[in-house]
Amino acid sequence: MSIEAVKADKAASQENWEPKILVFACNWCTYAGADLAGLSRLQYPPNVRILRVPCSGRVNPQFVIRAFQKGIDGVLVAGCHPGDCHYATGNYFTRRRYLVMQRLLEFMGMDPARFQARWISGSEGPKFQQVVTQLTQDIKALGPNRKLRDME
Amino acid sequence: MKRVGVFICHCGTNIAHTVDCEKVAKTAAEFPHVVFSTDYKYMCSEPGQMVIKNAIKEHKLDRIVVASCSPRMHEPTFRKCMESAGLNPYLMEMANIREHCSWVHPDKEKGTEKAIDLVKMAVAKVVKNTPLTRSSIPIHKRALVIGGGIAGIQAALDIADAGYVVDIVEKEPSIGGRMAQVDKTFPTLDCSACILTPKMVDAAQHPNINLVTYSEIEKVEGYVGNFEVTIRHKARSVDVSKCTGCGTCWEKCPTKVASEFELGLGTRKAIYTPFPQAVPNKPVIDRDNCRYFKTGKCMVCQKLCPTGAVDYTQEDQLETIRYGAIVVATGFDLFDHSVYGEYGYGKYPDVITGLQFERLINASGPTAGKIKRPSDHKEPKTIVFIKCVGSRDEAKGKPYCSKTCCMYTAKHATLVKEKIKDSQAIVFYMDVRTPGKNYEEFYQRAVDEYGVQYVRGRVSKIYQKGDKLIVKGEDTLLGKQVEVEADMVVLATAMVARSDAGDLARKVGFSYDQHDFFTEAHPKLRPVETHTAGVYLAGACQGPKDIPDSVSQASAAAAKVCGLLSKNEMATEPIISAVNESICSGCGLCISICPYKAIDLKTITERVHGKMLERQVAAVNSGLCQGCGACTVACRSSALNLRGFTNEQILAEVDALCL
Amino acid sequence: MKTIVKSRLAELLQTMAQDFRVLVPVKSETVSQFVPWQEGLTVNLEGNTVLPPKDIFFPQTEKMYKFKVKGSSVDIEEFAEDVQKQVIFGIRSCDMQSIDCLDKVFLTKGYEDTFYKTKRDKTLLVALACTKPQDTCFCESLGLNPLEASGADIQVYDLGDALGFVAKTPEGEELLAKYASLFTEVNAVPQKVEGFNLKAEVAGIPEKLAKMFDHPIWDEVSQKCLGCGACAYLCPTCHCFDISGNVKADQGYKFRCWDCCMFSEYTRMAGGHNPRPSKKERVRNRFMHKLYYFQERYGQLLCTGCGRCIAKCPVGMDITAIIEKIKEAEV
Amino acid sequence: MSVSTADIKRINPLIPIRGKITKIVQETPDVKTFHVTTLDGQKPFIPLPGQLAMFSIPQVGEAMFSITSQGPHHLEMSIKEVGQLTRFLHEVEEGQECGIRGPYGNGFPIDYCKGKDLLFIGGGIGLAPVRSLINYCVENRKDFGKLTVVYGARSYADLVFKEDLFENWPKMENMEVFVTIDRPEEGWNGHVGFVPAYVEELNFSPMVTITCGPPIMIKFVLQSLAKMGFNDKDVITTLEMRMKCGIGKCGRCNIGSCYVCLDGPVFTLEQLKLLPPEY
Amino acid sequence: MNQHTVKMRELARELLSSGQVSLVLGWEKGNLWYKSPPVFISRVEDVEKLIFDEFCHNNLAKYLMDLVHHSGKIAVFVKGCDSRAINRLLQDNQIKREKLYIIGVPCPGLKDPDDAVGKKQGAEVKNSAKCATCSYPNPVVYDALLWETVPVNTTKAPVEELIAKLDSMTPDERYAYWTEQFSRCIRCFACRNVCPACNCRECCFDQAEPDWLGKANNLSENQFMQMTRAMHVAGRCIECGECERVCPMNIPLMAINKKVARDIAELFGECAAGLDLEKRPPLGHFDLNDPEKFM
Repeated sequence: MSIEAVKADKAASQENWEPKILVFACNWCTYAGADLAGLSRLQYPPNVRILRVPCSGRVNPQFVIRAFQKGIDGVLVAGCHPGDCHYATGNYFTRRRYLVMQRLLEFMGMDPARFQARWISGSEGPKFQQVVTQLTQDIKALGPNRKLRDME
Repeated sequence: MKRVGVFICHCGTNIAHTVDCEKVAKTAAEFPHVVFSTDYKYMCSEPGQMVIKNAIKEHKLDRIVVASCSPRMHEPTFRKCMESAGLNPYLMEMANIREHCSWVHPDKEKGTEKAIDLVKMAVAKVVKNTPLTRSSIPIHKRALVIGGGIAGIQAALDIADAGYVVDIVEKEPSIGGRMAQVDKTFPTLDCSACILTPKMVDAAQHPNINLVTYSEIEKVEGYVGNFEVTIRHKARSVDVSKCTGCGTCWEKCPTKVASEFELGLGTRKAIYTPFPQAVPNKPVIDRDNCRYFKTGKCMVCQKLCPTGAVDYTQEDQLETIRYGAIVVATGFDLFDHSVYGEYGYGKYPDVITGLQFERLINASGPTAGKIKRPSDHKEPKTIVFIKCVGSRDEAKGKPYCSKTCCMYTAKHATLVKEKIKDSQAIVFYMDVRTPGKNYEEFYQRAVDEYGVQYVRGRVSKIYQKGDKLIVKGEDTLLGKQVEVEADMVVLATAMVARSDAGDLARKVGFSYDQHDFFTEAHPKLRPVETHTAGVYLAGACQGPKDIPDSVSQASAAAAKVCGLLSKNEMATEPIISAVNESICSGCGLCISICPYKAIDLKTITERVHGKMLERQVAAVNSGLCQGCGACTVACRSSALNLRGFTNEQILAEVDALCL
Repeated sequence: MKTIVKSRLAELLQTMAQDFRVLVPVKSETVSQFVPWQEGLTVNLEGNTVLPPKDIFFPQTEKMYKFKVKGSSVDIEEFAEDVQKQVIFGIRSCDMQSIDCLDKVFLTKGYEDTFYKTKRDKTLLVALACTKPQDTCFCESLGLNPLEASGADIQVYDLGDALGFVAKTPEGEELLAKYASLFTEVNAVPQKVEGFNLKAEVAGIPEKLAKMFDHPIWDEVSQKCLGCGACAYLCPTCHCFDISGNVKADQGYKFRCWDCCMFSEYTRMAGGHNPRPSKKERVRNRFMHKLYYFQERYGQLLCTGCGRCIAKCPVGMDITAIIEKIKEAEV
Repeated sequence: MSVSTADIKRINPLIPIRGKITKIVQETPDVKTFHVTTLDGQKPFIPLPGQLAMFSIPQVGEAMFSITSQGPHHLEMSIKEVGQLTRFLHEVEEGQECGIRGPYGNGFPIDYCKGKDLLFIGGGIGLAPVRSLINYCVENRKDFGKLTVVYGARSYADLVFKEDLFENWPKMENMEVFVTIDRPEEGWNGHVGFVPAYVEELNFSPMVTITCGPPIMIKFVLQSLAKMGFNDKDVITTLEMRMKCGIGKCGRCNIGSCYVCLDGPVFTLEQLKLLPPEY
Repeated sequence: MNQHTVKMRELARELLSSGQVSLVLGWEKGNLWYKSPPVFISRVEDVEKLIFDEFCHNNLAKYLMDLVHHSGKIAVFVKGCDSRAINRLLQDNQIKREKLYIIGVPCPGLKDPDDAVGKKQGAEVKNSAKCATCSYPNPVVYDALLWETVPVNTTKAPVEELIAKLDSMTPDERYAYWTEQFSRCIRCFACRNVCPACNCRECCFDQAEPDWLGKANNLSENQFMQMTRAMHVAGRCIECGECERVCPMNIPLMAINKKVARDIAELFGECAAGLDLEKRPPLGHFDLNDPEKFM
């Protein structure tokens, strides 16, 4: 185990370790949903960082692996519900792509909770709150991610 | 090194209450490429924007990050601010530290920490931003309407009235469509032909409208503002320029065949117009049935034609015309009820569809408006109407509601009661849905004033017994079996998409749903547009609709077309995909993934080891691309990249967050 | 001759491991390579390793120095490298020859490569004589003696049940003396080497290649190459490297890593110009380098006849067949 | 532990010493000249004309550049924006710290040139390496015969070292400068045309020639010189290859058995003709 | 000489001498009896080099990409798996059907060359693992079929067992397993370069910008590389098993590819790559009724 890994382990044992979670949010639904959560003052853990993309179909699986490589503890890809995609069909490709990706990550030994995908519409502020809260709890329970991580 | 300026907004206390803005600004000043960082009470205000503009000047900033509210709110504001400071508006990124941070995280320390991360991501991204500019494409001011039913006619008239040339392409010999087959219209019971025919004539006589009947769409190329449409003019065998529509030919033609217009209830000749009020009133020869075309003998029509208009040698002709916009209004078909064993698999002649019933009660129909049973031409006394035949039936039919059946069945039942005094009209229904102006009242009148009998329940079986049809079903309200001895049964069959709807959608290049109805760009906010820019929808081709809905959608589509054609050119989005041709292998996966058909293959020539060689690469049409970025993920070698959201930008954000 | 029965080899290695980092050839289910000795390992005395020992001195990825950025300032700091004295046990003649090649590259011609030298200087080489060449071996054709490696500190012979050790350098002498108690002095004659399956006649090849730069043979030879790096990365003599960096926010490090002349970006310049644009030029350069350029520059071939590339090339490229083709080519 | 300049140099040739960009001169729209010193304002090393330096911004990359000139306390490199590192360099400001190591390569054969008339032919950014020798000759004027410079670029804007071309060099004794641009443009009343044609037009008699420029220019210049009877061993050029180590180990800059970083970058035409044409 | 070889040579001779094709891609015998490397034949007299035996592993379709600008038609011998590669390359618009003369060679299953090392003849050598699960030993596209088709005979191959074993592990155990595998990778890219689904002009791994893949050989980068490759070939992999065969470090790459293929079939229905030219790759289209797990 490298020094970083030991450090990470040590950090996990400390109460104050906080996971870092990356959310890829499509501009039209999930980003708007998160905005709505804000407007409604719906509190959720401050661990999530939203990265805005035009469509969930823009999220390249390589971005997700890269995030794990660079030390993220959990990733959420979120977009419009099927049928609601601003670009008509983007999320259908997202769905196919990440159904496969999810299984691949699991097959590689990732804990399934570390990578999730969800449909969150612009009106689902509470759902955004609930999803990221749950995700944060799941990942806190798992501790810091070391898998796929660049320890160099 | 770039020269990035970072501006942290307090939003009054909205942000500053739970985020230490000063600390965020101070921390951001240390980020790579950041040369200036400050915080201010209201960045979006006039003085706030002045802070930005002055800093740009003073510190020679070449790009900025504004950390404030959601970009969905003020992105345009700060882009304009950039522009007025002389910078490209796309060299600005926003960090959302209000909706995504201060408003949701009460812990100031953690909120501040998160705000710093969000700013860090935005800085990392903006460093990779490049100036983006809009370009424009010309708009050809001519519209095409596919389908000459009421929706197509209405759309064409509206567009034409606005001063644009519009062509209606109709595959039948006459315009008019389904509405021409209908007898009376609900809820007013005015005669369909009386309100439709004037519109057909208006269209025919309008100086801006060209009727292109008996023609079909062969091929559509190009894109918004510049569609190249190839139309197949089917051989009519009649020279339209000579024909006066006198009717001698179809009177004398010796061949009778079942009339499509009359839905098999009547006949027509081999040379025919589909119905008397046809527009144009010029016949076509049905070559499959014409004696001359089958045997080489006859030629009665040609001999008798006073103007010598009959021309057996005509061939299909292709014509390519350029259009700026396309309205698709191809209407619907009826569900084939022969899949239902309980209704007799379509074998009983006196079990007919609602549309056939329209022809039976129509004064110019096969029975001259007298209600007669198809089997023995007797007047039926007891008529059973069955609703939801094929609609709302996941198992054998369609899951959706056909929307019009409740009303036209009420209309039919009313008309039966009106025309046959001692008759009985019994309606089997699942629900009665009448959400339209004066619809519910109409239905109530049918029940209360005309005494139409409504039985809630499904029909389980119809069978022939002597000259009667025994209709067995259940009255679910009374909870008992019902059996009716009927003379005729009218099925309210579902409205379904045209059998060739999918072909047309693929030809023009827009999407359709699992039932082959055409898909609107957004179910609520863009109901008449398709995903393909410049292509609009009107009428029942988009989903079951009655006449008023079709007409209003047609006018809406026309308004969209006029809006487009009113411009000489159209600005294109700067956030679109771009191809790196040196990397692109031309595999074409992006083409199938693009929802807007914005990508094509093109051939390029390049010098390889001293030889000029050709190869294919993807090309993005800037007029069509909407910037979703789906193609960039389909492209394994990253030859496609989305401007404004490039791989480099997103990776920079990911990296910045993680480190 | 100092001998030790094979069953006591582990004991010897274990003892040595107290004073040195001892590297031994080990075969697992998937691969065979030199790994640091630890108790319980089985030394593979049959055949050579799939991976050559070059990474002991020239790791595939090697950190060079770290840096820290603050605004426009950049601090540069070396990694402190703590190199232990090490013994490589069981190197075959071919790989001994490759170390000679690497020494020439990294330690001569004007500059000494510090990273290589620090590790190389602290290494004792214990060579193991080959008696059973593998199907793909052809070192003999290149003038090597599979039984006697040049440059070894100690030469080990397989005597059947035992191994015989003969010191070839004072350092080797010292090493053997150090563990003398473990050895038994026996009069033994080393086994003879069996016949080679592959042969290559290299006499005159460099001279001939000097005239064959534009020869059509390269079109033919390169045709089936896939341009992967298997040959180069398994070759004990290939030594090309790249220098790259790993940056995390405001700090990072520079490292060097193996590179391969078969890769298109290897020679591609920032502006896009590539002196070796297609696989023909790249394949030509590879074989020219092995069989001519290196000879011209350093006086020996850059091939040791280990046969690893022949064994592992995905498309069966065979350097002995290519040598044969060169020999037969009309110039 | 941070290592002082001298230590690193002694210890490890692959590790750069820390340097600083003290001055940046915009030569053309895409060429800038960078003045580099050590952190304490000294010359990082003393190169011979024609030698190279590995110049790096560690977090971005490292690349080999010719040293176009040097002052008492600094080195100068003229760099065109072509890739990732150079793009970054074109954005930095004076004061930026960097890494530098060298000098590498053989440099121009000064002794051979001494006492002779010299012809310098450059095109575009290719004047940068040649300039190191021109400046040397100018500084040691008495050691050399007549100096002639023929230089061209695509346009006036693309001409590098305008001050030298139009001010400093023409004023020198027994030195002539001929400048040309590819296409006519407003305000330019000098020569118009490509360098090789201009060289032929000027009809020099054979002398020692130092040339550098884009490959296509070199190709035709060599033809022109051959026509005019120049001797292969008197035609000197300097080559550019992708390089990583600079010390003849990493492999990629080979032309035949030569390593450009070590055995080059300066070659006579006579030497080049013995090498495979793979550059 | 076996009958298959005789037939190959006959047809190749005819095609070349009649001028129907100007190049024939086949296999030949080299110095090692257990290797049958590719051979490119353009002269009639060279057809004698052609052979067919149980070591003709190389998928010759990959070379067609090098030869897109070859003047004249090319004859290429294809086994079942190779023929699927042809279809895939056609689908990816990388080759032109009209420039090919495809000669189908129904494949009886090949032997494992690694197992042959040190042995003397084929009978002693075990069958190649990659052929054990082959469902398409008979070419699916060809202009001529050189001999009779062979029965499909799939057995439970080691790769299936490996996938089952991995599926039954905990995530940590699985991760440990793959860590061990990927740590061996030497980044020679043989897996990619031999793969007919890897047909990009410039691989994203070779790009400097964006720097998808660093040059350092470490576990994390190797994981990135192999997972990315798995996603890139997902639904496009023809399961020829060449990646695993050529891997000098014996990384069980087909376990990943087979697993992904199986997942795709489970999720979106059977869509084996390279069988039907009209059928788009599963990640290149969608169905409204795809499984919905992201609600």
